[in-house]
Amino acid sequence: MHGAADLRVNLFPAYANQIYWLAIGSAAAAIVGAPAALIAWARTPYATGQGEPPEQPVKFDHRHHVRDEGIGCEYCHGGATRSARAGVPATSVCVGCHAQIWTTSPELGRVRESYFTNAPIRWRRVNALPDFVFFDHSAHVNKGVGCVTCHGRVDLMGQVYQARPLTMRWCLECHREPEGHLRPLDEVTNMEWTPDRPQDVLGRELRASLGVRSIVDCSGCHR
Amino acid sequence: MGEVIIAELDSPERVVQAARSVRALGYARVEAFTPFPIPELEDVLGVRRTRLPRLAFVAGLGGASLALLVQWWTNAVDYPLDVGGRPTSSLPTDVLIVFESAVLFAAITAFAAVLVGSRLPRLHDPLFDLPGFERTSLDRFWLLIRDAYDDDAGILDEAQALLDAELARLGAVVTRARLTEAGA
Amino acid sequence: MSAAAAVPPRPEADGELPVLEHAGTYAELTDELLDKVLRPPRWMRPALLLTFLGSLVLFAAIAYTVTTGIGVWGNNIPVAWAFGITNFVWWIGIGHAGTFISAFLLLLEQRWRTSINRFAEAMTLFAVVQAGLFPLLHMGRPWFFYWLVPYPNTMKVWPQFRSALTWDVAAVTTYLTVSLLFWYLGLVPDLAVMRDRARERWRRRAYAIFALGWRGSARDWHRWRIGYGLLGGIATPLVVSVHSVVSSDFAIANLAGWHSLIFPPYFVAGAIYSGFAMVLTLMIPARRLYRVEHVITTRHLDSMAKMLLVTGWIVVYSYAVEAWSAWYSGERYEMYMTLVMRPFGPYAFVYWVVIACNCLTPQIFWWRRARRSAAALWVASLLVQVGMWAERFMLIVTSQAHDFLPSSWGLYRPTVIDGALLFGTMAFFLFLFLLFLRFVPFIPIAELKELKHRVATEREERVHG
Amino acid sequence: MTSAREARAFDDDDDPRRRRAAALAIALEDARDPIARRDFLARMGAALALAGLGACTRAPRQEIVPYVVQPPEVTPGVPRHYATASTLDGYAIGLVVESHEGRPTKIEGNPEHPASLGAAGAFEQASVLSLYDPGRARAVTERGSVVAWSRVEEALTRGAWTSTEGKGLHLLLQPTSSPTLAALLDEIRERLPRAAISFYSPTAPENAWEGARFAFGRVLEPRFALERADVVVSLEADFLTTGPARLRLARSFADRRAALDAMIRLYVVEAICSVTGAMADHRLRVRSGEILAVAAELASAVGLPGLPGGVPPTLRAAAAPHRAWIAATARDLAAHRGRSAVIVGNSQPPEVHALAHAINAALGNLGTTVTLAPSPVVDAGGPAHDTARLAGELADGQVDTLVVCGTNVAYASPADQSLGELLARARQSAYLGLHADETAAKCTFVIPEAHALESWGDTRAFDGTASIVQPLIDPLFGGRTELELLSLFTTRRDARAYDRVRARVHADLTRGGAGADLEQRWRRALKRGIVDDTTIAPVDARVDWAALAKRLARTTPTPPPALELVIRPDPRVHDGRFAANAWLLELPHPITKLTWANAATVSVQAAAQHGLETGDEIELRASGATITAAVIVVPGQADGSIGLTLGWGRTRGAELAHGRGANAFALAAGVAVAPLSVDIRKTGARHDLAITQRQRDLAGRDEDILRHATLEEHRRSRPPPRDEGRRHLTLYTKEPREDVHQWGMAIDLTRCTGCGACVIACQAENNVPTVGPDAVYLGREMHWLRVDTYLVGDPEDPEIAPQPMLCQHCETAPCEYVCPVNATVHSADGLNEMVYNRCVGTRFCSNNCPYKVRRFNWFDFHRGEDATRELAHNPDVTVRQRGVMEKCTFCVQRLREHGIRERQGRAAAPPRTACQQTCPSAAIVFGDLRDASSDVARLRSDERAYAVLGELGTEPRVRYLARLKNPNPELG
Repeated sequence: MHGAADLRVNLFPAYANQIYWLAIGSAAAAIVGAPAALIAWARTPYATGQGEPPEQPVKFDHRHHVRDEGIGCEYCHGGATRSARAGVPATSVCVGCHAQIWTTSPELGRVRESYFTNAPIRWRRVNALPDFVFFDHSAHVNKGVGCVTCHGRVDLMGQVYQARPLTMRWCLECHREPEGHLRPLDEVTNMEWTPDRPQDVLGRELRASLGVRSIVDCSGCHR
Repeated sequence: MGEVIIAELDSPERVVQAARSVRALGYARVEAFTPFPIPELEDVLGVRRTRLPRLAFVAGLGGASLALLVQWWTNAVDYPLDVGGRPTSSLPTDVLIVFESAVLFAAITAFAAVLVGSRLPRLHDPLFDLPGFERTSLDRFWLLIRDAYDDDAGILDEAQALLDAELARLGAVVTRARLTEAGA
Repeated sequence: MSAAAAVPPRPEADGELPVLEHAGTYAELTDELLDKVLRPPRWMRPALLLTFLGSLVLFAAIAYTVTTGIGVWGNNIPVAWAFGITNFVWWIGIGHAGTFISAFLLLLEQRWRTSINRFAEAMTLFAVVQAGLFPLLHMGRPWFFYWLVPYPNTMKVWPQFRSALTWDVAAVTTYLTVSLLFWYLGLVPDLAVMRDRARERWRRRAYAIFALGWRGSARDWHRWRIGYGLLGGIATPLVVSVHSVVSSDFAIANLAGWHSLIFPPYFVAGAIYSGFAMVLTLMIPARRLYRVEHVITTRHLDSMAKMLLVTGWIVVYSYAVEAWSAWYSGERYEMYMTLVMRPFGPYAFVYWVVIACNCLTPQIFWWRRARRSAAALWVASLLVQVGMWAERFMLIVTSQAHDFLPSSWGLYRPTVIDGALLFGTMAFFLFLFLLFLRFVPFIPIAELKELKHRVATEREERVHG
Repeated sequence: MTSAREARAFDDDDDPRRRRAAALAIALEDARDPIARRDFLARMGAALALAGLGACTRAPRQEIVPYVVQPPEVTPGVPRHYATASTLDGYAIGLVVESHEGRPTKIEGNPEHPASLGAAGAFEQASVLSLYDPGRARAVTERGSVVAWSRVEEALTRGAWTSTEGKGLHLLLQPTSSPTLAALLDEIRERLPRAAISFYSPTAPENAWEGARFAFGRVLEPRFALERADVVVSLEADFLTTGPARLRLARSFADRRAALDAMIRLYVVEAICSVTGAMADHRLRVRSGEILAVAAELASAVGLPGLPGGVPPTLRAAAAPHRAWIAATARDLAAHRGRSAVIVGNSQPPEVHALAHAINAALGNLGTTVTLAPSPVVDAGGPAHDTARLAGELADGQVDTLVVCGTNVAYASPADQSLGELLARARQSAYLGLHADETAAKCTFVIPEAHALESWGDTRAFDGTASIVQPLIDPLFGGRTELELLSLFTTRRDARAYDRVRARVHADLTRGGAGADLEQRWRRALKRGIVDDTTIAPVDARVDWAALAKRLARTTPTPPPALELVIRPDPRVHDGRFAANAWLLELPHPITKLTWANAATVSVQAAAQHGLETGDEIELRASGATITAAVIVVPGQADGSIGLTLGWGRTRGAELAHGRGANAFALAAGVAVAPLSVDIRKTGARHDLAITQRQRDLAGRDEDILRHATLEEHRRSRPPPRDEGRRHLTLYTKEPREDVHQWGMAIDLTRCTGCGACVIACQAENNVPTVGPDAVYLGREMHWLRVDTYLVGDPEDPEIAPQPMLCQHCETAPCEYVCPVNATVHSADGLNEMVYNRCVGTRFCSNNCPYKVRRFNWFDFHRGEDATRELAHNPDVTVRQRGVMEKCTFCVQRLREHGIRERQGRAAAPPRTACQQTCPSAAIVFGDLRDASSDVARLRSDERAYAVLGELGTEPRVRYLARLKNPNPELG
């Protein structure tokens, strides 16, 4: 038999209860909170890669070329209307103009070096989709989806950064109701276009005229 | 707060009789501490029947409806997909998770209700300071009379003497103690 | 200190064997049960070490599988499920008897459940922990396990709730949670006893943290009894639903030998059958080593043997129904699977092991002497467990091996990793079980005292008429 | 093997293409650092995700590398197609190759090419993988150490032969039909008249050439027009899968097979089971040695009026037991005068070929179903094809300089000629080869050969049509073509292959008249893959009966040995030249379904007699040499014959095939060599044979799986009314949508020969990995499309029935509702989509698929891939990771590409799946079910159409058309 006397001492001070409830409460909060935090975190611009212009080998300024010189998107990214990939201009496209102007500018050193040593300029990809997503520019560009819809106001970007989350959820919103995001074909490269009539009215018309389908089948993008 | 009388008995039958007589004497705030559950004590001490089953049932319903809602909304509304030509939402396939979710919510609620009902979990309780309280989980059966010295009218004035006589008759070890704060 | 004299079992009121033969006082009973924990037996430490090493084998096999690929197992096309899912169904089946004893018999107010219900419920918990390993480990890309849960992701894609695997996730997590709560609620009063009776201060503090400040007032007991009864009430249909969901992993498929309506009841009966076998396998040695034959009496052995017999016959009936319905349906594939492939195909050996272990072994329990001999029960329980594992393996592998197109017929051969996982989970199960025996009284003290009180009052009434 | 880095140090030659290639090789070498970037990500991703932190990481930065000067015709992302041709034993098959940004990824047949008609066989489909084989020879070496090309030029152009008008110079080439190479060889002969030029290939049709000389007095090659034939008799001729016109014959045979009102009938006499044997209505199992007697018996049964004295009875004696069968066949032939054909395989002696020509002449087939024309192969039937002269000169040391081009003579020549050892006798020798193989080990110089897809050249089809071989990519490892190497022995030493070919083709074009628009017609020939009017006109040949009679009288039939060893080219590695190609190594043999090895095939009775069963190891002793090989029991093989295929047991130059299978050449055997007498001894050892289909019997489920019948049975038992009308009970009423295509497929089992070309085409199109023999043995091969071959009919002499089995894209797919994460769902246009990035690999879908056509990535099969090997991947299809399920997708990348182009008004022809496009016998038809005029819709409603396991309620989108045979009523 155990001596009964020495067992009487109280085990915990009064304030121990508060600590106890705090511990249990925080454990419960962690179990519920951690996944919620992860879910929220996955939607932050940092996670989706928005807003951080990667370091490019040549400091190409879209503002100057698009706004000041008025060069259209298709001049350098002409592939968009014919191929899945819009393409990035070959060095020869840059040298087309820069053989005459800014021929000695240090900024264009890498361009000249690339042209004469036949070594391509290794640009850093900005709007990167995972390998298992097969995005087709020509399908979108020919159906009234403007460049600005997915790439944002590139004509205002000193250095190009990813403007949209490019998550599947974001793509699906447009795939479900394309009416909200369509524009006339000749306005596709117009960064400053705004609909003259309410977007849903114009959108329904364009959807009918351009034959835009709402593709939500998985093999539309994953194959 | 205040003075309490503790009667320590050594068998379930005696503690039930002691409780009956204490209640007969008009004491209202009486508690018993026993090593194992004694159903008769609950009637004698007038313990209200707990609302726990009803609470668990409601929680179960909540779980069931939540499960049904989630399954229907995700598979039939948010991203309806043609899966094997089957309907996008059908009760026979949903009912299993509905039942599981109902059971889960009911069980968690029941467990929580048992603890919260007794204002557990706690580490410190003034009752633990009472000498010999640890024996109540071993083999001693306690009666705790909280309103022994309250002077409201309910209690007969000569109750004190009658009480001591009755407890002595039952072989209870009676002690008086001071409870530091309003331990439940 | 064992107070019980070797008193011959006195017939109970209803002519049954006594449920409890303990002459001592409540204090003696409590301390006797507490000594099992406060003064652990000599073999506890080496046993813990041995089973811990076994668990390391399990974790090594898991790590190797996850980093290299499911290819390290023996699975192939057509037999894409083999040891992994067999172990899952076997382990969760074993768990069900624990809940059955602690919950269902609680509703039936069977006296003999009292002393073994925590023991069985703990077995459930650890069996479900083993079972829970496999649905995740079995996946090709286990690091995306969270896609089985309907959480709002950046892809707007949700799990597919027509599949039995999503039901499994819900069923197993619910079962684990309910078993844990039910087990822990029953344990709280005893943890309070440990808090009050342990010697060292730090040990009492530790138990106090887990005892949640239990006081044992009449109000607390009332709420506890109702709550415990309610959880028991909820857990009983849960058992049936969980193993029906597990059986639906096969029943919703269209493989010959899998998609038959007998599967849910068949699997539930099989589960309880293998569960009782595991309870017996663990209880008989524990009873002897801890010398608690007076608390877990021959009455328990007898009742458990009867349960084995009953569920055994349900399983036999299920085999018969499966074969008969295949023959009666006249469907070529079902007839081939149940009447040709299983008994005489490449895995015929497994089929006959199943028949021997599951159908023949329990027949010895028609005789009372067999029902009461601990040795016979222990051997029978081992055979039944082997038989039930073999039955799951046979059901799962044979149906996939010889499917509809003969061109895709193929066999499965287990690899070392398959074996390591199976024995690793057994070792890990025993390790967890020994930890339970080491730190928590495996016989419920409060419930036993209540039983002792009730048995004593009934004996008084019988004597004094 | 030397690394690219060493190659660069010594490669100082001027050709810009080769410098670019060297730079590319180095870039690939750097890209293959120990933990490749992609692999590190997968491992990192797995670890992070396991810790539940998968959502925190961001995709690492990738690069976009544009051109410096973008070629005008290239638009990144849009594939281009170029016409070229591949050559096997000198005969060409025209191809069209898909190229992504200068990287060839997929080969298709050239519809306009006479030998292809749009189809491509397994060898052609798999050649794209040989291009990117990291095991290829990478640098010019001299006795193992890397040297510069200039060293080779200087060494090879100096030697005793320069002063003796080429005496001592010996050129050993592969048989070729290339006009440019022929012109170059003439140049060499004119400059060095005493130089010796010989051609060697173990599978060259020498017996056929010799046989033609017996019959017609000169070397002519028969061309068969089966579309005009009603009865065909094949004497051990596997014309459906071997021979230069195999694809064309398969198409015409299948066309006449599927025309039920005028169904062609095929008799086959053979020892070893072959694909053509499987398609036969009547198949006579005799030993290969007895076929001469059978041919003689057939000739006398048909009656050769022109032959003085008739067919000598001694020849016919051995065919006595089969007289009835042969007589019935002869009667059938006689009943179809002018509309029948007798075809003889290369393995048969010349006399059998002569007799066949005689029979064809007697039946009036010459000019209608059989036309004869000179061979496009240079010096066909001439002495140059005999290596005995080379062996002799080497033996007595007269060879000063030996140049071996492309033919691995050390390995692939019968052991008794021992060419392997003799090579060392030459003072100096140079070997031009794709791999540093057995012959390279014995030569002083090893020069990497340019793969067909990397080189300029030209080649001619079986009917002489010339095709220009144009490169799709710069030589990856600085390889050179035969033309460039042999130019060393001409005056214009540094002439480039392009210039030579261009000059040669211009000569052909101007021969036809106007030389003005030469450049424009050159471009047209390049674009179409055919040079106009270069076909060789057939000759009105007459059988020289007198010479034939004399010849037959002189032939004394040697009694066939008790147990004969019959040697055949392997349907996967041919004579060993494709042994480094993983796709071909893993392609199941059409009959035995064995992968990654060859095996001695034994008949059921012979196996019982010697106590053998599949997997046992036996020791074969023939002509003094012994080899060990595994055994496979093949029902339907002649009892006295043991079959073994060439090309296995390689020791060098084919990393993947080293030590696999038995080397038949070691037994002094060859295709043209008469069957050897062999005795076998069971060694008691066992082999784990990687067989993809172990169960060959249909277990009584013919009605559900593979319906087969004779034409009469089919006509008599009109099938029950279409069950399409009476829709069986289903809970799921889902009508296909009208506004999108509804894709479906029909496979005509009467047309399908089971050749396996579709399996390789599917593997090439969809980046399907190979898994190796151990994984195949465990049942983990990854082919999305497999050809199940069942044995139907009487067990003693069963019929082999192939059935291509792929995902059926069921409308109520059992695999879809069991997937817990929506990784496999149904698209609006009827495809069962498999989303690799969503799959978590529970594999329930594979269990629930009754057709078992789903494949699982048990390991990361693409992890160990060399950076060069990865260039072979199709960029439009995801490369799957470990733990992901994959299956046939009906080439969804082609469907989506077509859908996008169609909606922009740029649509070309309706899309075709890779298997449909390459199928030689056009057995697979794919199309839109909604369009009633499409072939697939017509075939689905054909009375022969049925769904495999239809009553399971899966509603498959693939329908099979029952397999019919047209047996001769007389023979039952």
